Amino acid sequence: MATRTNRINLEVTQYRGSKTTLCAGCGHNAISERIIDAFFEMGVDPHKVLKFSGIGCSSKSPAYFLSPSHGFNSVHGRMPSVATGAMLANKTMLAIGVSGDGDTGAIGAGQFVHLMRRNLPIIYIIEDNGCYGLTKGQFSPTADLGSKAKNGVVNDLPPLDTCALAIELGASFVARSFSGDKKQLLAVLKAAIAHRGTSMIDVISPCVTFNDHVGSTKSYAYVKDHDEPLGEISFVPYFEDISIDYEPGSTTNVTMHDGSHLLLRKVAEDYNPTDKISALRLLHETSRRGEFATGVIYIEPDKDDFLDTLNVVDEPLAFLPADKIRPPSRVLDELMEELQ
Amino acid sequence: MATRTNRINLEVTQYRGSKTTLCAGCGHNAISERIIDAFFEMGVDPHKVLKFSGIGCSSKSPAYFLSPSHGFNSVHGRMPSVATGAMLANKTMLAIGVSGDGDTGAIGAGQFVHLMRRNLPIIYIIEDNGCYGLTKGQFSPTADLGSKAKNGVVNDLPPLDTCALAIELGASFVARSFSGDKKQLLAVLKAAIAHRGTSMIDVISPCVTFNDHVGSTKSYAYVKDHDEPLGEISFVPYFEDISIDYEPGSTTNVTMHDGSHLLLRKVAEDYNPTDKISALRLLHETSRRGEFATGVIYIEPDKDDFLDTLNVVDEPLAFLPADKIRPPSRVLDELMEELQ
Amino acid sequence: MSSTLPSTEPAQSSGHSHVVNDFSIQVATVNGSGSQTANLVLLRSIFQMGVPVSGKNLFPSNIAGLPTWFTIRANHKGYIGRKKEIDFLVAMNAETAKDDVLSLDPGRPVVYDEPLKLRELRDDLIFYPVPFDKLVAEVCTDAKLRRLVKNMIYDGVLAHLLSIDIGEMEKALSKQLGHKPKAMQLNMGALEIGLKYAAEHCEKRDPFRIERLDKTAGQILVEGNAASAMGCMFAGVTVCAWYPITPSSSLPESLIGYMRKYRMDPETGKATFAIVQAEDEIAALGMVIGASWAGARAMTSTSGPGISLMSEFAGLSYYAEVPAVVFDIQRVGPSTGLPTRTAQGDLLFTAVNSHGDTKHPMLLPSSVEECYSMAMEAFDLSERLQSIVYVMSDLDLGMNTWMSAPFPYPDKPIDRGKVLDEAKVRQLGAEWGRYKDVDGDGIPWRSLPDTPAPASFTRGSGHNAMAQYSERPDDYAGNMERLARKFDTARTLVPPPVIDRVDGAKIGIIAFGSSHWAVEEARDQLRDENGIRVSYLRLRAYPFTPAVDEFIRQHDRVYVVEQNRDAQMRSLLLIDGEPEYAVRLRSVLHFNGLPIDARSVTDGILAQEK
Amino acid sequence: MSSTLPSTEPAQSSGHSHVVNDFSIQVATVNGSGSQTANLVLLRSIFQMGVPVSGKNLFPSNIAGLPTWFTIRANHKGYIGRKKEIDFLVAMNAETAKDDVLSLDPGRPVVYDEPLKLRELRDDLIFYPVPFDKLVAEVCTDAKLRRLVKNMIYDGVLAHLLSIDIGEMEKALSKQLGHKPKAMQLNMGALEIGLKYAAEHCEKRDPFRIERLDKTAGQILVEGNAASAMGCMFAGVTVCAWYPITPSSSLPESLIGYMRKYRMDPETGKATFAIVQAEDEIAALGMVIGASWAGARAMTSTSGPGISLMSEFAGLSYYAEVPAVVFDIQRVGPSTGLPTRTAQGDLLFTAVNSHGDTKHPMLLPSSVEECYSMAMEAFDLSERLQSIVYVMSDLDLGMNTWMSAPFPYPDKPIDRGKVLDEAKVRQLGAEWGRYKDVDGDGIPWRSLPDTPAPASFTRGSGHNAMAQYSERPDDYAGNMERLARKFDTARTLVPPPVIDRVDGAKIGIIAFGSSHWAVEEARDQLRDENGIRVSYLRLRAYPFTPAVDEFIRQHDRVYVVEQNRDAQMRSLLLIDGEPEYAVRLRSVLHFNGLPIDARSVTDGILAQEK
Ligand SMILES: Cc1ncc(C[n+]2csc(CCOP(=O)(O)OP(=O)(O)O)c2C)c(N)n1
Ligand SMILES: Cc1ncc(C[n+]2csc(CCOP(=O)(O)OP(=O)(O)O)c2C)c(N)n1
Ligand code: SF4
Ligand code: SF4
Ligand SMILES: [Mg+2]
Ligand SMILES: [Mg+2]
Repeated sequence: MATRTNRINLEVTQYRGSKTTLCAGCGHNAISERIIDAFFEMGVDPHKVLKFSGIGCSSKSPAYFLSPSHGFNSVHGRMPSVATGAMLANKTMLAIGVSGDGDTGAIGAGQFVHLMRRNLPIIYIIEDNGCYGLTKGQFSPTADLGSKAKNGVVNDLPPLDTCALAIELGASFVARSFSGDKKQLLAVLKAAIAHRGTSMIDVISPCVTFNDHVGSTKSYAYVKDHDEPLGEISFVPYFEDISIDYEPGSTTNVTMHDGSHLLLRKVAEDYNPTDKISALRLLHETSRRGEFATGVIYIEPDKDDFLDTLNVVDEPLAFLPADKIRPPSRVLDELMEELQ
Repeated sequence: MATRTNRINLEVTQYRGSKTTLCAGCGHNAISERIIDAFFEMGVDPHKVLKFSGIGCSSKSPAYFLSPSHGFNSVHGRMPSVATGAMLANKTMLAIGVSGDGDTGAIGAGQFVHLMRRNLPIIYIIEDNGCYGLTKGQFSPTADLGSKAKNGVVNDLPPLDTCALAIELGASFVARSFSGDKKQLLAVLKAAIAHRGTSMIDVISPCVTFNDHVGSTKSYAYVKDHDEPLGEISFVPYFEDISIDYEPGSTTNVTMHDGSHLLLRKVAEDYNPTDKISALRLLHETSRRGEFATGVIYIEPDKDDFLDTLNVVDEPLAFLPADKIRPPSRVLDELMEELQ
Repeated sequence: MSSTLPSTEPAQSSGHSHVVNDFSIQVATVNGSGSQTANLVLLRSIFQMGVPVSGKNLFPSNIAGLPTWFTIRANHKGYIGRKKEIDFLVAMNAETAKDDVLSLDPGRPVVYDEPLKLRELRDDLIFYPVPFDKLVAEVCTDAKLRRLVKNMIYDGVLAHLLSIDIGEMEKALSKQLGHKPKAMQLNMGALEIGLKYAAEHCEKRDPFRIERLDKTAGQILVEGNAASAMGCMFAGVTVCAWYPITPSSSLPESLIGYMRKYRMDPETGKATFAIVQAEDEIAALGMVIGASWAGARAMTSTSGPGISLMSEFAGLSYYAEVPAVVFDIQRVGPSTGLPTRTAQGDLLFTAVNSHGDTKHPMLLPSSVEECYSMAMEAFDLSERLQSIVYVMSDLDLGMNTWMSAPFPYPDKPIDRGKVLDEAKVRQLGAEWGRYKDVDGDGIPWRSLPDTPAPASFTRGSGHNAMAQYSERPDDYAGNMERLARKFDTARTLVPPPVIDRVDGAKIGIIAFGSSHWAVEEARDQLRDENGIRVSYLRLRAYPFTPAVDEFIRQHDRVYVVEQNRDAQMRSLLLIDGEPEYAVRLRSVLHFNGLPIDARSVTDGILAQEK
Repeated sequence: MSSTLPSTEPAQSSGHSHVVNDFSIQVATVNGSGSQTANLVLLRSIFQMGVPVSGKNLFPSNIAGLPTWFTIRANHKGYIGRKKEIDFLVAMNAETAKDDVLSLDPGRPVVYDEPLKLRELRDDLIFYPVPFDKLVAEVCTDAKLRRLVKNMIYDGVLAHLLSIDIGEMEKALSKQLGHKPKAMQLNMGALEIGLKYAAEHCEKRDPFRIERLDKTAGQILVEGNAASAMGCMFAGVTVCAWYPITPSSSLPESLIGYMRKYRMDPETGKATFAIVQAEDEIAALGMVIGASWAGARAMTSTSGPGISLMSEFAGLSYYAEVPAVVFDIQRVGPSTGLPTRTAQGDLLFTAVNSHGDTKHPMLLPSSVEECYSMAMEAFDLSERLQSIVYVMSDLDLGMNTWMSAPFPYPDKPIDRGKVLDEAKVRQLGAEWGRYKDVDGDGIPWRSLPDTPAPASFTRGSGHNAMAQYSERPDDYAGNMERLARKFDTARTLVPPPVIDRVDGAKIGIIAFGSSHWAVEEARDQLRDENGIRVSYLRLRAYPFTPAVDEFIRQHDRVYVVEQNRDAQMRSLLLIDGEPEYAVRLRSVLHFNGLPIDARSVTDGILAQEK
């Protein structure tokens, strides 16, 4: 039997990366798997993808998917600026960045704020385990109030809700998911690939070595128990016709700018994923109950992204020919004229 | 006639600073005046006050009030960490920090996020003119979408709403005011002095030199027209008995942890300053209308502040005697034992 | 040592009955008072009369209301460095007038605002009181505008006293205000009333005057930051990320102006560049590194505090080998220091900027022309070396107005360095490794995303020649040795020093950057006043070329002239140079925030020659 | 040059029929497999037998699953630096077993996991195969625990082969697991079965053995970071702000442990300290500066990347003169580099860390005892000098286990430096200025908030002696000259070098930090193997004291031994030292991430002596 290929005739192997060096069972590995599936199933050309990360166990993972894509494992907390620069240089690429809750929430908070505000076209994934894995388990800013560390210490600061912040700051696609929920995470990732603008996805991803014990609110067991999916989510890419029949009443159908459809089934009536306040209320209320609302929490399908606002030529700036980037000598003459 | 003194028998002159070097008419100067009045009228001992700032025209202003207080004009965007360290060293002090919209919103966004999250006891004032005054008028991250610079360039990024962020992040007292509204600003500052925890006050403060022209949404005229005060606000300190009779229906009375009262008259019924979502909705709706909601927008009077969570001794760590900070030799002996 | 207030030695020129085309004028005003127009008109009119000039603006680190001094130097020999002594004072600022007057040498003329009553301060000066407010009221009815127009009156007064052609002043004025007829007419009125008043009331009693010469024909007047911006445009910059800071801001801001005018795609009307105001300097360099990594020609511009904040990313650029062009328009440090004063104080820190073993190339422009040409060299060098390259300008060069020959159009095509194209990929085949030294010069071949070249994974952590993660001792050491080789290759690629060897000279001077002008003048002083002839090597880049050791070998004593306290360039020479010549290196240091002047250099050398 | 993989020269000790108490053991495992317990028990049991030991853990920069090597050196002479050659191998890691075995010198013994079939690789080694999985199954029923217990078996095997007293092993084990009876009993079972198996199946065929000695009586075993943490506690630290980073984290984390135990106020049960995990290194140093400014004794700890990020604040500390203690547990750079490997690569960058003219004192601990004592000196020095002080430790010192004499209790009282109290305020009166040099040592008097002293305004911008904002050239230059004076005063306050001058020696060595142990051993090698006697100066601080120039003057050739590529300490010596001695300074450089070893130093010197 011939190995399965996608719509651009690539096999899934061409979406894989090198062998992971993360702990066996680490949530981050599960996320890498979903990324591989999503890019394969969406038929994204790996040569048109740029991978970015900061520093951390999570930030190592871009080496573990999409080998044919160029990747940049930058410095701690500064992935947003590096990704921004790269997209300025070549706006035709699809950017995916992987960060951690420490990399984004602690040292990276400033750059996170400004990337979200710019709505840079990028899939921004936070592999969120509530701790600093690579430095052996200290609390990160997303650690929940009262969560216990392995050494028994209790966290006494409130968590940063990266989803609420992203919504407030201007990201046009904001989701939360769980490394253990294959189906939902895959759908969310596919929708993010279809979206243009910042897709901020906070994926709760238990650290099996330092933060998976009883008392931790980011342990696999705890998250499984307190995961509150926003109804069922399914994604229909523009290249498949939307056959699935659904009862209009209970289903919200969001049409994305590329013509893909995001279907949200059985979401509470009073909740509207295109309304910021409604999304923020949901986040506040679920977190007050100690639950994690997961799914696509906010989406603004047609918002201009950062590159739209810059009015640059369509071809990549990186490859403009010399005659387009060095003005002729008469320009210099004109300038010298004026200064005489 | 004897010059007026406050409840600790100081004259207002003891709350003044050195001569301002800011432009005549700069909103920042008006704010310094209100700070002087508020500290004088509240009878705060200047020797128990610490002044902090980053870099900018706004950040120069701590030199222009409270000369008897120690001040630290630190580096650009990093005032929060310096203030945090100082309060760790001496928790008995009252901290006031002055920043700018660039100092806080651009380079300082990361430290802003973490100070708010920690709810450090400090009065954190952003003198917000939507531009970088000291570097001659470039847009800052609080510049409104579509606002025009003096050179005609139009801002194409959405503004950071520092109040919405502060609420989301955990600040327990969040207000917005206008350098031109003496009465409201004074009341807000007095309430902030009474509050324990982070009092984040975004004061719109027009830059008369670079951002006061037609087309700017931070010009004096524009702000005056679009200022939407949250009803009338009055503050009654604990040391004055609350004589003013008010109609309970239309007035919200917030009792602060020191027993002072914050009275908000004629606020919309559906608005509750102690509810985050209600405060966020207000901010989103007014800004959608291009208006500035001013007043005390959110308050959580009894939230623990950062220093409470650290369980440190009551006296200042800075002045602990040697015998409290250097353990006796038997402790060393015990440690050496264990290592043998 | 020149770390003192301007001294009060008698100026060379006083005494004579006439001092023509060789003196300095200082205009003391308040910043924000619009004196800039009047000062530039004065500067330009002298320039238009064919007399070499330079203008230096000494302004405070605030926006309005504090003292500002603008000094203009006219010199027939073409000396355009700062002159230490003030020959002619225009005192408009009540706050500083007293100090300004007291610091003058005897016999100096002072034009001042009559109400200041300066005449009472000294009797050994020549005073020209002028009732500015009275005069301005006559020509400007609108009270609000008077503050601005007032300054133009002293130009009129000086036109008379220094016999500057009023026609040239009008020409200079229209160059600035030509497009605003109303302002033009108002200011002309002020000029004329000043001229008229002086003619009637200020009988000439001082020796200073301007006479027509032919020494500025075809020359331009420009600030270094504008020149650098032009250089970046012609270098083909495609991405610029920056964060405002004095004295750097005017570089990216000039760039925005030029690019909007000359770099819009004619077909589509869209920009062939992206210029982004970042949230801070860390993000600015991060964007530059990301952009260069993806194939753009990217740059940023900053000053001291930004250089400090960029340290971590500078190390990433070094070790991951990603190009980046960084302009450091140096100001006085440490810390916030004196943001509006000039220095050469970031050299040693920048050369080794970041933890671990790092070394960065630096270019050292000394003229507005080099601000322009070295911008282009910086991009080529940075992509060729796959390394960050710093252009170490300073406030004096960047923000002051300098005379120069017109800039030449680049004669070399743009060099993108070793970037894999299809042919090269085929040629190298399996031989290629992102960090493999296939050419023996320590410089590997880059592969860019969105090209046919194989993908590679870039990281700041340990890697082998194939860009794979590695902690192996031999991989690490081998890579670090290659990087050292690459730095040696840089010596052969950076612009060589400019050497003026005087045969028989026992003394040499090594200098660089904006110190150049004072050094050239000091050499003449040493020759003419003391009969001492000195050779001169002007550094144009770090790392140094062998010619530098050669120069030191040729002289018994070599004075390294620099504008910092810690002899930073001398330190780099000690670290990199031949140890046996260490004893020959001496220092002349200038670090008070004022641009270095010839007299301080001369005195600094003589003091050590005794 | 030692920047290569461990060489394969014959070890000194092979050949003899018995090699007693002088060899190295390498245990190759996988990290996260719990081998740490087994390795420390092995180390400790030898230590308890009175034989000097050192242990070095070579681990990867990830959490689990990658190769780790633990090397133990036993040496009767007390050499505790790394030994280049591996004498005895325990091969537990399938991934590296082949390389591990191939890199051994002939005649070396190898204990290995039987299924690895290593015997087939070489016939010139002595192999001891052990069926670990079979054995562990016998003593541990719970399959999940086997992975962890398994390692203890090789301890049992080595007890037999090296004749280590099993009683000492039990003692060492209970020291670690005493409080966990179940684990204790499981591991004892593993120990015994290993011993039993070896006794029955591993006939001794190698020369290596441990015999009781009396050279460790009263000594302690500790890591440098724990020692520094103790030092900070006894220094009276009150505020610590930190951000996690390898290899620094264990310093603040040990501090938290000690402080929670010994620094809680007996009366109130509250903490006499605040330790805060900051959001990053910039904030960490910002908090430290804020805390010191308000009167706390404050510190942070970091490694290379953090040092880079702290540059701007370091400049503020220098120029605003605010104390701060910063530990740099150096790792391999540039950039992220090799986070779990050791280096001395941040020296030059740290010494001048920040733009403008800045200079910072650095302390250079070379032993765990100095990690402890210099922590205390750092706080006193920092408050005395009102300056940031760096303690330049490294991964080898900080994270590895070292033998040491017990630490002495501080004999000096805490020194808070020149802080105004009521008496001093009265005495100085109007004489006082925050930045006024009233004592002539360049060190002004601080006034702290919440004290009777007058308030002052602290800023990183230009200021005069009275701490008022100033842009005056003379104020600026005068202040900078005073700061230079203060730095000279620092020379008299920092710990002086330790000098062992050998009369008649033409050669000297200058070294510092963790290189000390290899240097001491190399001196013996040079004397015993080559008949060359060399003097030794061990630097303990920057800036240098006059004794350093003196030492160089006394020798024809001075080798500066350091663990970096760019000869950074030599560079500082060239910058600060007597130029005439520059020619005498040579370099021995080691930079492959492994701790420096004596053989590399000896070879490095001999290569240049030929
Ligand atoms: C500037 C800097 N500071 C500190 C570190 C050390 N460090 C490496 S990873 C990390 C935190 C990782 O946490 P997170 O981003 O949550 O990733 P995780 O390992 O949990 O997936 C830290 C502090 C560093 N590499 N660089
Ligand atoms: C690290 C650093 N970068 C840049 C600067 C230059 N700078 C000084 S003030 C300022 C912005 C000030 O804007 P804001 O905080 O809004 O204050 P304002 O002047 O508008 O009151 C900048 C960018 C600096 N001092 N330090
Ligand atoms: S330490 Fe935690 S986060 Fe890191 S790889 Fe292991 S499980 Fe994953
Ligand atoms: S420039 Fe603007 S912000 Fe600065 S002092 Fe002047 S008016 Fe105020
Ligand atoms: Mg994490
Ligand atoms: Mg502002």
